[in-house]
Amino acid sequence: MDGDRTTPWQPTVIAGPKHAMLLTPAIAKMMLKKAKRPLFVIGSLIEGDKEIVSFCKDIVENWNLPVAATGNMYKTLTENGVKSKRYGAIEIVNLLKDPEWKGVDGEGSHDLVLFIGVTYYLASQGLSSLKHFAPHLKTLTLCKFFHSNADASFPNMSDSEWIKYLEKTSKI
Amino acid sequence: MDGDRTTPWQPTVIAGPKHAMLLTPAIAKMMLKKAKRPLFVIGSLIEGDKEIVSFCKDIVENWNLPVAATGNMYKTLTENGVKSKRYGAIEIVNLLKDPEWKGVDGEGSHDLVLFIGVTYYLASQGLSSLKHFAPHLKTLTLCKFFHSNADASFPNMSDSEWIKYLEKTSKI
Amino acid sequence: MAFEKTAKKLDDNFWNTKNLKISIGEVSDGKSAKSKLDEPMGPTPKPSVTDLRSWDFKLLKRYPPFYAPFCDMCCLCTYGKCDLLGKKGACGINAEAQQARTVLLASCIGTAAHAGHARHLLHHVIHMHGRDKPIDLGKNIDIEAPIIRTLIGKKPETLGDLEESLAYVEEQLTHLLSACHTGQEGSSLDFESKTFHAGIMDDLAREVADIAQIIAYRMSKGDGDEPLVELGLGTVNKDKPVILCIGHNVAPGAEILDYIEDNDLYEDVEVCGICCTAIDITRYNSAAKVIGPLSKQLKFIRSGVSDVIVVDEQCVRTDILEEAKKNGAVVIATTDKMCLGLPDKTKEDSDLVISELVNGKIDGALILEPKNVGKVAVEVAKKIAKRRESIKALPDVSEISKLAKECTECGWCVRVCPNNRPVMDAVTSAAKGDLTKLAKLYENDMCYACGRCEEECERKLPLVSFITKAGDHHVKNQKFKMRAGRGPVQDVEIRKVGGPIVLGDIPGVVAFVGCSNYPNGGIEMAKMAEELLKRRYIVVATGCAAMSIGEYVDEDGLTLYERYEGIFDAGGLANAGSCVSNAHISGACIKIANIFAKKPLSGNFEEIADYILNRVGACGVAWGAFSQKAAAIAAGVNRWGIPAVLGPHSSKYRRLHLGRIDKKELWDLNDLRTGEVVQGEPAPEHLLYAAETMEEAIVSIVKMCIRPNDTPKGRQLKLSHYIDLYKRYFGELPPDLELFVRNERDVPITYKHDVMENLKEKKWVQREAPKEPSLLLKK
Amino acid sequence: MAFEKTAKKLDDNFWNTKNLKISIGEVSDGKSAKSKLDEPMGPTPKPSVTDLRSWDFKLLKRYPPFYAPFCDMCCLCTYGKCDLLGKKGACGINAEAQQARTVLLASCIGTAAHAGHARHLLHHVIHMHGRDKPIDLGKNIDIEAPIIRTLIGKKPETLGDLEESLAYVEEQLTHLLSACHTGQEGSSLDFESKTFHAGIMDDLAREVADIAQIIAYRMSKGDGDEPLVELGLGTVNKDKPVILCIGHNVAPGAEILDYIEDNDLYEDVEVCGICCTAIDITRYNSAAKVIGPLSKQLKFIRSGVSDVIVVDEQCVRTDILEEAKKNGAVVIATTDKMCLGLPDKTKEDSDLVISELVNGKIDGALILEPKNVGKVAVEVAKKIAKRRESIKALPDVSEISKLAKECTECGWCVRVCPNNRPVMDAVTSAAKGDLTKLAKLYENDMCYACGRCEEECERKLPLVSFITKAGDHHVKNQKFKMRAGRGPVQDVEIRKVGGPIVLGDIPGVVAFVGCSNYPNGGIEMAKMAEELLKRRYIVVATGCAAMSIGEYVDEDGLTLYERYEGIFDAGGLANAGSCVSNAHISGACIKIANIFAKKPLSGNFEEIADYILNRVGACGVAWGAFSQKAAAIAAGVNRWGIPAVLGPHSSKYRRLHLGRIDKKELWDLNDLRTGEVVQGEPAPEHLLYAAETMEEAIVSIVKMCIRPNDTPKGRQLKLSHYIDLYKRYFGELPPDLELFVRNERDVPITYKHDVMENLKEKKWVQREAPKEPSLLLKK
Repeated sequence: MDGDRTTPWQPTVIAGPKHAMLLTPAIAKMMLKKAKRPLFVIGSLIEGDKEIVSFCKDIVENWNLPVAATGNMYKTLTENGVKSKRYGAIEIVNLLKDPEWKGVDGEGSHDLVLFIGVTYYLASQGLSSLKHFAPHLKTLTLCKFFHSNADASFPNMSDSEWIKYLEKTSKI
Repeated sequence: MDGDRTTPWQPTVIAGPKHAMLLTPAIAKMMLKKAKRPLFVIGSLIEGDKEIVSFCKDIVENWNLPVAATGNMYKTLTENGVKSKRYGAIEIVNLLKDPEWKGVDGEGSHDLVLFIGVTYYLASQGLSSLKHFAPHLKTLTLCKFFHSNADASFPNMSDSEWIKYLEKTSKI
Repeated sequence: MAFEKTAKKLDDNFWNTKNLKISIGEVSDGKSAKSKLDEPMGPTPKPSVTDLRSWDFKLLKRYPPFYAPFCDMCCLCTYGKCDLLGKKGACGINAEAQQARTVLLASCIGTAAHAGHARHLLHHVIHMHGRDKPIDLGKNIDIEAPIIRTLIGKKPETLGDLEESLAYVEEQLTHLLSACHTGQEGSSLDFESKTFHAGIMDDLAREVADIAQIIAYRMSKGDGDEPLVELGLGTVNKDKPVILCIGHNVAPGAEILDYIEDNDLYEDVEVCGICCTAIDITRYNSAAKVIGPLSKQLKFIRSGVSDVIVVDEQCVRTDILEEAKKNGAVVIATTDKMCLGLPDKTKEDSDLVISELVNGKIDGALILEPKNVGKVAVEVAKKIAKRRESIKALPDVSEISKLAKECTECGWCVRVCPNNRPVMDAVTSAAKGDLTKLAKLYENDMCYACGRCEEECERKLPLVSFITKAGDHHVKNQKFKMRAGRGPVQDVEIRKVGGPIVLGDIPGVVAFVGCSNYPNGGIEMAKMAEELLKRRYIVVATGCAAMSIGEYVDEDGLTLYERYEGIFDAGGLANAGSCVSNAHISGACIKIANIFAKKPLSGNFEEIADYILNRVGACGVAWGAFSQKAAAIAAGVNRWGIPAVLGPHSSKYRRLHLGRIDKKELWDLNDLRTGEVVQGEPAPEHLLYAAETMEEAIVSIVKMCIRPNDTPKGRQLKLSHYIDLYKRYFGELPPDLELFVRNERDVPITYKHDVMENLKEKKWVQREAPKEPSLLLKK
Repeated sequence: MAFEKTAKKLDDNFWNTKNLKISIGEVSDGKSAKSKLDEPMGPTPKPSVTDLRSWDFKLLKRYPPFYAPFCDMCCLCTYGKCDLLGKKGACGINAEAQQARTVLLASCIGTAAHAGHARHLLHHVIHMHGRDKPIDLGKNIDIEAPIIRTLIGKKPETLGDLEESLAYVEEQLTHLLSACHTGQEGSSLDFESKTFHAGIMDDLAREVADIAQIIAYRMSKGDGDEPLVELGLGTVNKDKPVILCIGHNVAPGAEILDYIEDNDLYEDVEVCGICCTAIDITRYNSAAKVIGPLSKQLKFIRSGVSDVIVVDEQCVRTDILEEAKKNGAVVIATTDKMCLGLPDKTKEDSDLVISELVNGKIDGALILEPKNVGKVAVEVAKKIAKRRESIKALPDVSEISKLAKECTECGWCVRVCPNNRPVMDAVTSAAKGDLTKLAKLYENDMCYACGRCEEECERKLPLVSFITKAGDHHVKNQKFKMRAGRGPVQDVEIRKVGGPIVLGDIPGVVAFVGCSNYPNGGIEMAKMAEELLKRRYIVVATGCAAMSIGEYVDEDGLTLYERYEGIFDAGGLANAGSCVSNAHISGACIKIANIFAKKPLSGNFEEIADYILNRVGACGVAWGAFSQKAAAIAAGVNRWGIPAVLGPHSSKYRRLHLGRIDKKELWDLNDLRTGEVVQGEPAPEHLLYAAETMEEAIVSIVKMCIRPNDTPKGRQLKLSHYIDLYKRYFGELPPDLELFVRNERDVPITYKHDVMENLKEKKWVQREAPKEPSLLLKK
């Protein structure tokens, strides 16, 4: 199978002709700079990985991002000193779909959403929902799995490469 | 849309994780050299294009290929001095599926099938059939349209590039 | 003059009593003897899903399924998606079974569409006329319902009797759909057997629907001399209020025509139709006009001629409301199948609804009672028609040229076009002021106006409107004549042609059916029909195919309907009617077995189908089949032993049934006269085949009319057409004559020398024709 | 000892008469008064597809569909495929409508599965007992069929009376499936309304099926003290001939048990089951054993314990024949739903069939008559069981280590695993001789053995066999107890709990239903159930969920079934039965409206559903829903006003129904007592929600049991569970308390201080609770 870095990690997630752009830390940073109302959605999958949580914390702090915590992630983030608001993964996607929604902080609709740590297939479905029904925002995924339903996604990669990517992304 | 050279020309032909390898004249020639029982399937779409028919003739002659003519192509090929056998596009695919079939010349099952000029969507369906149910053979397409259901396909390209590709392919 | 044309064919007396329950002379005493047939009951009345499996397996052995997956994956349960390319899914299913499952699912949807339609219609007409309204198809038809007789084993005598067939269909359909559930059938062959079953359920539903509407709406009973009705966009007088009916259910359209009749409004309102509803309203009242097949929908609506669009069910554009709004037209939805989110106004006062629609308080209304539709549609059309004057529906030519300059030449309009029409090329020409290429797309529905190009256009250019405008000047010429749908084939006709068909003296019965997903425009249908008519085949047409055929004129401006009679006989062009009238095509074949060969029908499916397969040279052609209904129809005719040739798009149905001429053993036959196994020929070669081109198709069609039972004279005739057409398109003799020439007497005299030479080269050995060829064993 | 356990609960008299038609005391006089109910007929008996549309639109306004396309394309007709991403298809459909259409299609398939099952079963039991066999559910049940009563408006008195409901379901299903045809419905909301309709048709079918089998097979009538039956792979004695029944239809399994009974073979043959058939055969005869949910299929078959595998219908692995062959097991297919290409031996002499199977002349047989299955299955099992001794079903531990070394570490086994389990990691450990990671996958069905990893493995390693072998040592411990399915909730129970539920004194009724597509193994089901049981919710379970719950034991080795009573009361764990028994869950809610609140049922759907939505604190949980049936079941409970929480895989159903707590206006209610519009709360917040984790789910479940009708005491109780669990998992007070606390009396005493502080911060304003909260208008 060619294009392994950009084959959806669960390969049958392929949904049609449109698929995510390959995201690099540099592009991610560019998009974060451009965004007026970014949001970071952090899911349960990274709950047990202190190193990744710490990078997420850096990204949140350095980019000054509001955070939506899904699954069981809220408590872990709080314990790690990351302020967040708790949502179900489906719930936050549903809210993001609505351009009239006031955002996690009540300050208006988000225009860029970064995802990390949401169960792959569930995230794929959520990203599909946003791809179809939220033309007003862009979605990026910072998982180590390529998410073809996002607008842009990190590629499939090894843990060590992922850590480098996250580290780079965290720096302004 | 990225990868325009290798997005299926009719983009919704995308069928799953597996898609054709990008075929160059060099690779085509390599595969022709390796093949023991190649077959060239020529369809109606190129009927009116003398230049392309002439390249096909070169390919047939230089590589000494048996030819299956589909649609209305038989008469045109005969008129152009290309010996062929007439089949329906679906009919030839059905026969190719069967590893016991004796081939267009009765000399045994084919192991490599080149396609050109079969109506895009019909060819896509035929190639899908072979992809799934004819593991004993490889399929190449020499159309100017990328066929993701083939094992290997020329990319989407301009007429001028296509002619160069065909010309190169025709030379042993 | 318009008035003359609108004069109804139907007698006045009927109209005065049409709302009364007619039950005179009918006494219903529950399980009376009336529905019994004077013949022994065969082995399979009301066959279960598995009762005809052994017949299916005989067909499937000869014509195994050919699968062409449209997608490698299965997405039906939440374990997936699973990639089935060389792999089994999480439930254990493999690619073949999954394809077969998908075909069964499509056929179930198709059958449901016909069965739902039939149920809805039957419910409505029983409400109108009572359960005891007799089924009387006139003195020329005794076998009123050959499919019901064969499958149910009864003769339906009243409208109420038809309910039993539908209840049976609904039950069987439930079992069949159930088999599509995850973790049910695992064998592709058993899926195919179930699809065949869905097919004959579809047959039953269609027969019920057409009989019900023939009886209730006094449609023609197969006379063959039905009036010529007006067909084409040019037949509509745009200066009048225009009501457009789209879909397949005659009830709302009939009520509109009744309202017009009752209020003497023939001169004041135009009623026209697209798709089968068009055919059926003209069977009811020849004052209605046929716009054409479903490929006309978007073009006609965009042209802004309709004031009120009444949609009933099936094959209607689902964005009809959005499209109607663009030109200020009002939409009335009339069935549960298509409610479009509209407010339900069924029980509201008609005058109030009319006022809400006229005032634009609502964009449209859901009105589930056909009676109420009539008044609302007509009155709203009358009130809003004037507004059209101020609406510019299509861009001007100058605007098109200007807009066309925005084209970025990305080429995606061509790539997403189902037929890869040269849309971009036409647009770039238009940018230079030349609209002829756009107009070219308009002609013969070369572009069938699906709108995919528009959707993809990065400049959002209204390409369908471009094409519509460019073709506008054609509209005035689009005035054709189509013979109104005749309904069934009469028993008297069968008595006349049954023998010649079975013996081969009539070279074949070819039915052009199905939708308008044509690879090269509708004209190919007409050309194929013309070729066969010239050769004195019996040609039958239904639905969109019947309309497309009517859009083609010769140098004298005459359509095939004007040049050929509407009879079911050699050289006749019989428009049977709408899609549900397809039941009469299988029905005619069944009647041949019954009337000519005296085969009993009741519960006797297998013997009848075997008879048809081996002796009745019939072939279906669905050149533009696109829908799930078409899949179900094909499955039905196939199970009855009738082969079909499809257009190339039909490869996207994922499954065909192909024979192999190189496998001689597949064609062995039982001779029921002698009990011996004899060598047969590939006749028919395939059960379901998709051709790439019209030329390939026509050659296939005539070949697929060959049957083992042909007499030497019949075989000669059939082979001469085959040879003739093969030579025309491929320049030489067919390569497989040795299979079809049993002995010298089969060789067409005109080709005698060449053929005999050819056979000698192939070391042909003569053989005897079987007396009673069959796939069954001698009893 | 084994003998004691196999003693049947059922009385002997029945067995002596079971083949006689019982019609004593029943006089059928056609349209007798017997089926009339002593209450006025409501507005919607036998509702059509559109009759409940206004109720649906009320639900959909509050809980609009949330779509997550699983594919961007539509592949249903030959115009396509069409890419619907921001574009319309060739038929005009948009992405939302297409998603909704796909959900309708899935729900139709699901409903067909239950309706086909019900029809098949009813046909069979009427054949056994006669149409006049009375429906008598014992003295504790007067409301024998709450769903039929509400929807059909009649009381079914005999088995024959159930046919009317099924005929109605089949007709409606045909209409609904028809709407999935190309060019029908265009509005996503109307598609959703149709899906709801499919849901209640599914309800009806399930109710018919379960009543029919309870009556015909004398299953328990909801006593609540049903026997504990054996559950788990460890309960099967491998030394005996083993017959495994898989599927959902009790008929063949029952005949097997009868044959065993009649021939006194209890000691000689093991009969066990997987999936709902397992539950239903143990409802019939507690001698049968339950292997477990469908996730056991491949593991159990691979372990090579079964001699004969009898498959009926639904959720059976479609490659069962291939898998059975590997270990020399024989397959008997028993219904038209799943024929597997096997030769039809229904009408052949049993002894001949037995000999063909034993001699390996055929790999399996299709036997459509349940009676014949009994003898063939048992006799074949007896004859071939010995062969198992020589068959090595699973690889040795040493072989596994050796084979595992071939692993290329490509990682695709993980990527294609629906749950991305660490398969590769386990294999690489195994290569080093450590099988514990493989064993870990075995435990609690963490790997549910779909086999996708094997299919993808480039070395074709038999990974499921690896896991099965590694888990083998667990098998002996897999001996659990499950309470046999009880069937309906009794009227006497409703009289007791109706008030407390409606007032909120019982904090909720939570039903664990559905399949085994669990994100983290079956244990999560049990843990959620345990948590709720401790908190004295009423917990109900059915199907695979009921089995998964039974596989979990506490430190004393006791299952929840042993620790909690089987009653429908606070702290009770009622195993209702198989999937079709889900009807009794909606049924219990309906009965509350009828028995406790005196709402008439007949034709009164809307009022009943509105009552349930606003006053009955019930919530469904389908943590592993994977099938189309599950989609239909969810649509049904949702239309009745019961919300459901699903597992994360359910996002792949493509559609949920979500409320928005930030949109206050959505939660307004009508107070039927005063006729005023009053402020409400998001109760229930969602109608259909997919949670990511068990923790999120359990918090959602308790929250979704809150209802506007709660008394202050009830609200306190419900909020205290919500606050308690929220704090446990998220570390603080829930962020939306201000919505649920109407006034100070609602605040749980234990949290009073914190909550009041919290509310003050949010500038909470108190409000009054409505007296009779409703979405309907005061009449």
